Amino acid sequence: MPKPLTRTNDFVVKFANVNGSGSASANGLFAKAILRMGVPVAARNIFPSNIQGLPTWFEVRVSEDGHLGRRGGVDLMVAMNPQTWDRDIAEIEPGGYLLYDSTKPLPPEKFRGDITVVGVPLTQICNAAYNDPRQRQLMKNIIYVGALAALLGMDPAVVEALLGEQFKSKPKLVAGNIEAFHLGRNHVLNHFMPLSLKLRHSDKVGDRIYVDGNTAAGLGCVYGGASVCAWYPITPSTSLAEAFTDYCEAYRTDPETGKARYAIVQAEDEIASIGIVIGAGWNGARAFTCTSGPGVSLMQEFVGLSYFAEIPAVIFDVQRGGPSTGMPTRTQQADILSAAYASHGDTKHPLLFPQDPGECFEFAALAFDLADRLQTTLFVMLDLDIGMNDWLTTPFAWDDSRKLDRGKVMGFEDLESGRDFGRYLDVEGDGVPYRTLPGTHPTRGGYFTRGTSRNPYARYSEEGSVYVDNMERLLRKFETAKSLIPAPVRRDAKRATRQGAIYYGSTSLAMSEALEVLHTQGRDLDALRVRGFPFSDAVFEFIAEHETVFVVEQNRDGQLRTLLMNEGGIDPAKLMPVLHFDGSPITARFIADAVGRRMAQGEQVTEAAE
Amino acid sequence: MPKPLTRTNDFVVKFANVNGSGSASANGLFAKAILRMGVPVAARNIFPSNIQGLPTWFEVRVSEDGHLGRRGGVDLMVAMNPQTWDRDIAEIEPGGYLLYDSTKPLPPEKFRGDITVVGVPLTQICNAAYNDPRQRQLMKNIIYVGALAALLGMDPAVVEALLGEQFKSKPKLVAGNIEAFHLGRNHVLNHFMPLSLKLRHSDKVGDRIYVDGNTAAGLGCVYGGASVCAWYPITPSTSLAEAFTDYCEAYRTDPETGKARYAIVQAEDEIASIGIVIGAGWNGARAFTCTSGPGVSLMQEFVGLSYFAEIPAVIFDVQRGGPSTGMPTRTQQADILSAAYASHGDTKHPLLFPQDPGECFEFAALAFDLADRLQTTLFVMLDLDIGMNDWLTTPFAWDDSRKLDRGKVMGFEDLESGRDFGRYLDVEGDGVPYRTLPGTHPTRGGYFTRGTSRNPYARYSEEGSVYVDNMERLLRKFETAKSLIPAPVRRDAKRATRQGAIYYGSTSLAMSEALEVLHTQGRDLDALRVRGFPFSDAVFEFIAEHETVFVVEQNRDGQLRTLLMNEGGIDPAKLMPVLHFDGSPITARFIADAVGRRMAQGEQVTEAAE
Amino acid sequence: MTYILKPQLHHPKLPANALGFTRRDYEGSVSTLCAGCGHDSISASIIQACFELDLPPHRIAKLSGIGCSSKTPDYFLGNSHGFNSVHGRMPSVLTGANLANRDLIYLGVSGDGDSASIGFGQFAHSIRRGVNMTYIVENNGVYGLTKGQFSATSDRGSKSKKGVVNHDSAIDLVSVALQLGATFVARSFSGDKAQLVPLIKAALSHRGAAFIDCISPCVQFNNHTGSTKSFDYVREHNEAVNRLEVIGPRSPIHIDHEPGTTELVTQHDGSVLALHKLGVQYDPSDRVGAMTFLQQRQALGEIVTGLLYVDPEAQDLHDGLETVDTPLNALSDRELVPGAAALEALNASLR
Amino acid sequence: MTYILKPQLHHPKLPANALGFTRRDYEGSVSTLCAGCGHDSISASIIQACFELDLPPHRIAKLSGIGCSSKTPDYFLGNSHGFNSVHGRMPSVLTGANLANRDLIYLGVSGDGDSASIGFGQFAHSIRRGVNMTYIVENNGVYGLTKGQFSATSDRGSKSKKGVVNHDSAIDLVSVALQLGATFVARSFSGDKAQLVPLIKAALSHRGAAFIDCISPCVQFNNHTGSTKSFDYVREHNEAVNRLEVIGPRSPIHIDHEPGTTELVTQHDGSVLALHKLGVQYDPSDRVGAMTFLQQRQALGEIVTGLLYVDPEAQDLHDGLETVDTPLNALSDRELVPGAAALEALNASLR
Ligand SMILES: Cc1ncc(C[n+]2csc(CCOP(=O)(O)OP(=O)(O)O)c2C)c(N)n1
Ligand SMILES: Cc1ncc(C[n+]2csc(CCOP(=O)(O)OP(=O)(O)O)c2C)c(N)n1
Ligand code: SF4
Ligand code: SF4
Ligand SMILES: [Mg+2]
Ligand SMILES: [Mg+2]
Repeated sequence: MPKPLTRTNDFVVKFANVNGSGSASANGLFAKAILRMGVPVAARNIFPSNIQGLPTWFEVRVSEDGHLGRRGGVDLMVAMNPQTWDRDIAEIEPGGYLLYDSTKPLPPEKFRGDITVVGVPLTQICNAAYNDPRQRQLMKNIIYVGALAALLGMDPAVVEALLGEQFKSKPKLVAGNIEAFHLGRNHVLNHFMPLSLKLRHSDKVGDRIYVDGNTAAGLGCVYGGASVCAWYPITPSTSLAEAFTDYCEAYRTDPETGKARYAIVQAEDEIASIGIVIGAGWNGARAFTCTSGPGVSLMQEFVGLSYFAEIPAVIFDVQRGGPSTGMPTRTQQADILSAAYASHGDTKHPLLFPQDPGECFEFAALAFDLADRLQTTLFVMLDLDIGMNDWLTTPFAWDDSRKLDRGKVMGFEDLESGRDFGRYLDVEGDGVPYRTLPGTHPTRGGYFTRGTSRNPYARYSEEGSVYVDNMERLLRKFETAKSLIPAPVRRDAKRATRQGAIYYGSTSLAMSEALEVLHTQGRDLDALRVRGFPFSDAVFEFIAEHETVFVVEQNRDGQLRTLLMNEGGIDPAKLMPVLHFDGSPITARFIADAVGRRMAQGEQVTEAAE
Repeated sequence: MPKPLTRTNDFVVKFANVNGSGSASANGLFAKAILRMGVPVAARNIFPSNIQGLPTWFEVRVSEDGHLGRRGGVDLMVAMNPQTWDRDIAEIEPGGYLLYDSTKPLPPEKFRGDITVVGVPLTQICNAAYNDPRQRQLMKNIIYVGALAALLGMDPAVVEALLGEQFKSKPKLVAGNIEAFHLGRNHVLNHFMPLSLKLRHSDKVGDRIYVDGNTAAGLGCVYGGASVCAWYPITPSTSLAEAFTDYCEAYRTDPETGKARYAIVQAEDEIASIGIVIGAGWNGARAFTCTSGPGVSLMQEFVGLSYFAEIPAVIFDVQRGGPSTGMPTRTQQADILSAAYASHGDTKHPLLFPQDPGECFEFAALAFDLADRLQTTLFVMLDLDIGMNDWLTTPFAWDDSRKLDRGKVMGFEDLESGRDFGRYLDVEGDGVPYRTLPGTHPTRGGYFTRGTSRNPYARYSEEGSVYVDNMERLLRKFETAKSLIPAPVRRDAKRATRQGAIYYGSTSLAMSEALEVLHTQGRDLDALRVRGFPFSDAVFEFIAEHETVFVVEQNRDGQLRTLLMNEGGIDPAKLMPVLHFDGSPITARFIADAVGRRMAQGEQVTEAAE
Repeated sequence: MTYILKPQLHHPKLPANALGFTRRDYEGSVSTLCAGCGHDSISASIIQACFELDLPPHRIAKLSGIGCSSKTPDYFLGNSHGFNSVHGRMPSVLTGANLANRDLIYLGVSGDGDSASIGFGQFAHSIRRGVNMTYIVENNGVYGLTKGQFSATSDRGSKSKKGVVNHDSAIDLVSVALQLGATFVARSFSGDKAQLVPLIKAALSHRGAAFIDCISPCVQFNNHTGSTKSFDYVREHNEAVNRLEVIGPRSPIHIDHEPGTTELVTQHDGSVLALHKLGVQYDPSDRVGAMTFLQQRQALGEIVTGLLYVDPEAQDLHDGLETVDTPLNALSDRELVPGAAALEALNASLR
Repeated sequence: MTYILKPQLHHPKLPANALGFTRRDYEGSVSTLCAGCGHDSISASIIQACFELDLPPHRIAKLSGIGCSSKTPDYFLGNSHGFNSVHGRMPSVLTGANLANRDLIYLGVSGDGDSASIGFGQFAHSIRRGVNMTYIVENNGVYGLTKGQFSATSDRGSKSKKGVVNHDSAIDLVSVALQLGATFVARSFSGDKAQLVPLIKAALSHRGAAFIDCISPCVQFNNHTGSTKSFDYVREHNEAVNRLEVIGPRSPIHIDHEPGTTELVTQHDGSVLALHKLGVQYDPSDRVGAMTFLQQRQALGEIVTGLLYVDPEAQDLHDGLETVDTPLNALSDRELVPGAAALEALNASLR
């Protein structure tokens, strides 16, 4: 048997449960307790597309060094689901650990020789203490948290404090849960030695907050001044609209009248959702919808209208596993092309790629300024991993001197002054025309909005040259967008290298870790995190500076790579796709392996490992 | 004044009319009469997006040499619409001709000095002869056909014969129309000399037929064995469904019962149309829908289902000017990307690009074999120019020994024999699985179709590796498609050259002519007509053999070029976009100019002009 | 903010309304529809209604889908903003516009293809949400713009111009609107301006979802014998249940009908609907009764017209959502953005 | 072609039907729905109905959209082909399947979100076309699978689990189906198998569009006080208008009810519906009467259940389209392809 893994504040724990059994809250407690000990944590929920009774997992990465992407592999498995026992056991690293409910004996062939097995009679402990079936179900979860606390050396005071906060309004539950926690903890203290996986107080969490991207984006919409939201439930985007609703109630209720400074409509479907958003945008309110792949497919026609009639709109696409209904509770970055070139005819739409909840907040707020400035649909591309998992991220911040940028709108005074108004006139040469809002002026500035071709003064026209001029102006506008999209973030290797890597969105954390791993192998890459589309010159300069650029994505077809080639005229030979698309978040190991292997093939290892 | 143009059987006549005035049929008569004289003709209708009262044009290319693409420029303008007079007059080539209604005098500045003007008092002649307002409107059109016949030397017997055929069932109308024709003809014979634009009997039409692409495609669907059609009206695709309906009535009515061997449903929208098609395809009937850009946008979600659940479906996309409602009565090739990568998630769909009505028939019939064989949605990409204009094309032909290829379907005997059935099992390694049809066998072969991830035996699965295997199989299937799509047609230059050109669809005729023009300028290009997607190796070999390849398209963004780069890993620097997108069909002059200019820049003129 | 400027009188001889606008100030571009199209008469009635109601043109927003009918907003109220959106989706765009600014008057114009075929879902859902709007379907039983195919309001058994017989059940938008909770429901006929203008006026003054199904023959594709939407057919089968007069909020009420035959309904904005009964006993405040009456009469082949239902106390979507009185598009940064202070507490709660 | 094989008797002790199948032969995979979910009871009723009707399982095609309800076809009739399509679009997929092969029995299963929200248009149009199908909406007033948001069938004023009050008008699918021309309309309750099983049997034997609105509480998200779709609420407000017995085409008819209280309706396939009246005078052959009755009773807060309307003489879409008797998917090449000869004349006409 390999030596049991010995690690402090740096390991992966995975819980295998059945959904609907209340495990989510216990597992969350476990993760949060580690955070409160000052140790950075990332937790990822892998859940089925149903409500009750199917397998669900919760993977906790503990990393004092702050590697919060998925690493790959499991050091300690908490195997609570007999249905998935075999593959759960198989996933444990050699030398790893297993915690299981030993109430019912299991034959030895159900275990592995190269792991350390800790059997705790959870059900037995639980049933001895509780009678009510629902209570039994819930408390069993808290008992295993107690067991883990003992095994890993978790500070019980932290857990007790958390339970106190969680059930603040129901003090009886606090005591009950603490008791259950100690039932588990004491059993282990009495029967086992602690593991060589250890937790220890630290100070690496700092002022970071622990929040999911949908919540952060919903809050960002409030700060971005969005006042109309129309949406249709779909996993994994639903909680974005729900967060917006909660924050609006908190921050946007008129203190005097108790009335709402916002309107949120659960529409009948995605087509209606985007229609409402476009109607509101046309009428001068900031509006958004949130959805996932199937919704983006349904919104295509309206997105084309927004492009051509130039109506601001914001769509949050919290991406899940496609195509079709696909893997609705898994993560992917596979709607990039669908969004960037949404709709028939020649169209292009700006995209933002937040890397974490912190940027979800920032980019959500920014999206409304950009949509107003560019008068078009802007997509904020989240994914299930960012959107639905709690991430440790920089605290939300807001500069109170910041003003909402409403873009080019002519008001009553402008019109009254006799300024020429042509809805599709390129006054400043940046391709962005002025608009007026309905109701502004009794006799000036009214125009008829349509998805058909028309001249700069918004009059219907079927003339070829008029059409071409307008389409070329739209390209100019897209050029303008390049300077407005957040610039890419470059991170050069410590050693000079001709190898580069481009990545985006939720890949970010695993990528950082992979770059470190590769560096230790003597494989250095300059890295560029792309934060939006259209790409600025800096992106293409980066590519030009490197011989090979790995493009790391979570989809099958290398969709961002397509955009890079197509928009930048880049030779595809230069862009090496690194593609992870099984629906689980990409891991540092995967990236390091894939890139390392390719670099090895090309003998691109510049120096020996340190 | 320049010398008046002198040409025989080689010129362009354009009619400027008001729609709803009955001009279409008179103009059609004019074109068809030339054809009957044995002179090849191409006619293009440029009409507005309304029913009555707006400008419409009809452009007739007469070319004994058989150049039936648009040439560019107008040699003789028949200016019947005062609304568009100025631009119509401006369009005439120097030395060209104008025929107009001189009943009301026009000031001299309304004319040009460098053209020959023929004023015929059409209204006066007409009103003198007819009293009924509708008759006056219709007969005026026939009168100008008579005038043209005299001016160009058109054989009156041919026109009389055509009128006889047209009004076969209403002999009184025959005489009336012939009389009107001669009213115009005699007036001109009495007052003018014939022009130096001349028509002369020839034998260059051969056995070709004169038909539009939608009609041909509708017929192709009958021959392809389609039995279910669900559609929603949209210009310019409507006449495809209508042609299918007519041909079904003619060829698919059970001779004994009078009942229909087909089902055609005008659905409530495009989503329902494709849904019906997919339901029928799932259940083993060949089914299609026809639409245009907005419909393709609406069908995205279902196309993804078809891709992932592997259901055969055929969509005819008769492309019009996008984006959004765009220019609904103009032509473009701008849905290529929307179709090829339709739907969220990683998806790819085969496309066919017919070049003319002849191929519309062929490819329509073929599409159903391919869709069944590949079990996926196949798009046949027409455009308004092919779909709604009459083209001279090779006669329809059918090999009676041909069998409908139903693809991999397991029947009762297969199942009864105990053959293993896994709906998504790759038995032959070509990525194409077997399917069964509902109702086949009482106890075997039933399965549950879904858009979610599942294993090769069609059982629901959220396992990453199962998902990845399936997605990779779908890529294998797409590889298989390459060998089934019609091969590209290569046409090498007479002189060796390192320059190539790729084109497709309705660009074909203008391209051929442009290649000849360029050749006479000493600019030689090998040309490859791409007939479908995914591209076969031959396409990439062609590109590899050439230094520069012009990609000629009728869209703004170079959409086929994107596919070439993306799927073939081609360096974009090598692919020079030649883009025409003002909504009118591309012209030989445009292509020759654009390519010629670029070749001149690159000093790529290999030899002096002959 | 609302700016009301005195219009310049371009046509000093034309009669002006209380705002000083002439009828011409409510006109739009020249129609490009077929001569004689019913839709043009509806446009004229809308112009008349807005003129008579003294509405400031720029306080109206006109929205439509795609079709001949949906083009018409270009042909009236040229000073109003208009939005010719996409096919069948006007209701959602209008809903969004309405949410953004509750102070404008929203006029949705659609066709039977636009609303009963592709747009049936959006039609239904905008009605059941009680969006404050006037929703007019210019109902000709065909798709005019795509040249005469049956729409979902074509009656079963009716014949197309080419002679094809429709075998699907028709959708009766009026019955559906009643069932879905529309708080103002009327049917009229483009050929009967005397009936239509007051109905449009009443609908524009109604708070809540006001729906008017206006039969509007397509002279090009659906005006033949065998059609149930032709001018002749509608004239023959038209059964009006009442005649309406709309009396402005501050106008005196003169009724010159027989006592007992007129019912007065005061709308939310103070305007009074004077409903003159015609023959039948018809109570437009009884939703269930209205539905029953319609079903029975339609079974007999009658086309029931008039003001079929009105709830003057109706609530609208903004009431349901409890939005502030200020239009959302006019909220200041301060009202929209909670600012840095709020984040402190929030951050603390997320640690 | 139809192959009927004698099934092997896996469970010799279970009672077999006329085809030799046991109830188990009509079962499917193990349900993954929540314990106690109403939908599982409906699945059980479908199984029971098919078993009792002696239907060969492979002659049924089951289709659905997306939702907890739409998952259920996986949990019954495991030997039948099934198609879990996309959200709200089952009706079009079913229509296409039906066109391809008129010989199978089509069972569409949907949810209230699937059919009344996103799918309202397709629901309506499939009904008005008279597609020969049994269309069951498993109506729980919420989106179960996405965790409990209101659907369009939630009653105005009803409360969500989180305490939010619904302010939109509810869509009553039964009334809409009646209005759109459904030729078989019923409402039932997942908790009342005795009522539901015969209704499903009758619907499956009906030719034309048969619609069943089956209230089916979501124990997870909509079974609380304040919900109008909870088990308790439905039990309290359920008003059945009749009890149904379905008697096979060749079975003798025994009626053990009071004379005069039972009506017999013979369906197109020869099966007889014996309708036992319950208290109220209710005539399920009167469409207008049914609509009126429903409106009146619903206004009183009653949930009217039972067989609400049936037209035994109904025509279906194939009748309208006059398609041949042979399923279109079984036509031979010869019947489909006109061949070279036809082209000669055609080419000539195009010169
Ligand atoms: C998505 C989409 N599908 C189809 C069309 C084509 N189309 C334009 S108008 C129309 C029907 C219009 O019918 P209706 O609403 O009744 O208006 P009418 O012209 O009869 O007034 C259709 C199908 C379109 N513009 N967009
Ligand atoms: C296009 C699309 N939008 C949204 C979803 C997400 N979604 C899945 S099921 C569902 C609602 C299901 O509600 P209902 O039909 O009432 O079924 P129930 O779960 O209540 O039985 C939604 C919105 C989806 N799958 N597809
Ligand atoms: S086609 Fe019909 S609906 Fe359209 S403008 Fe003409 S008459 Fe009116
Ligand atoms: S969530 Fe509701 S509808 Fe879905 S399975 Fe559970 S109880 Fe049934
Ligand atoms: Mg219409
Ligand atoms: Mg539901």
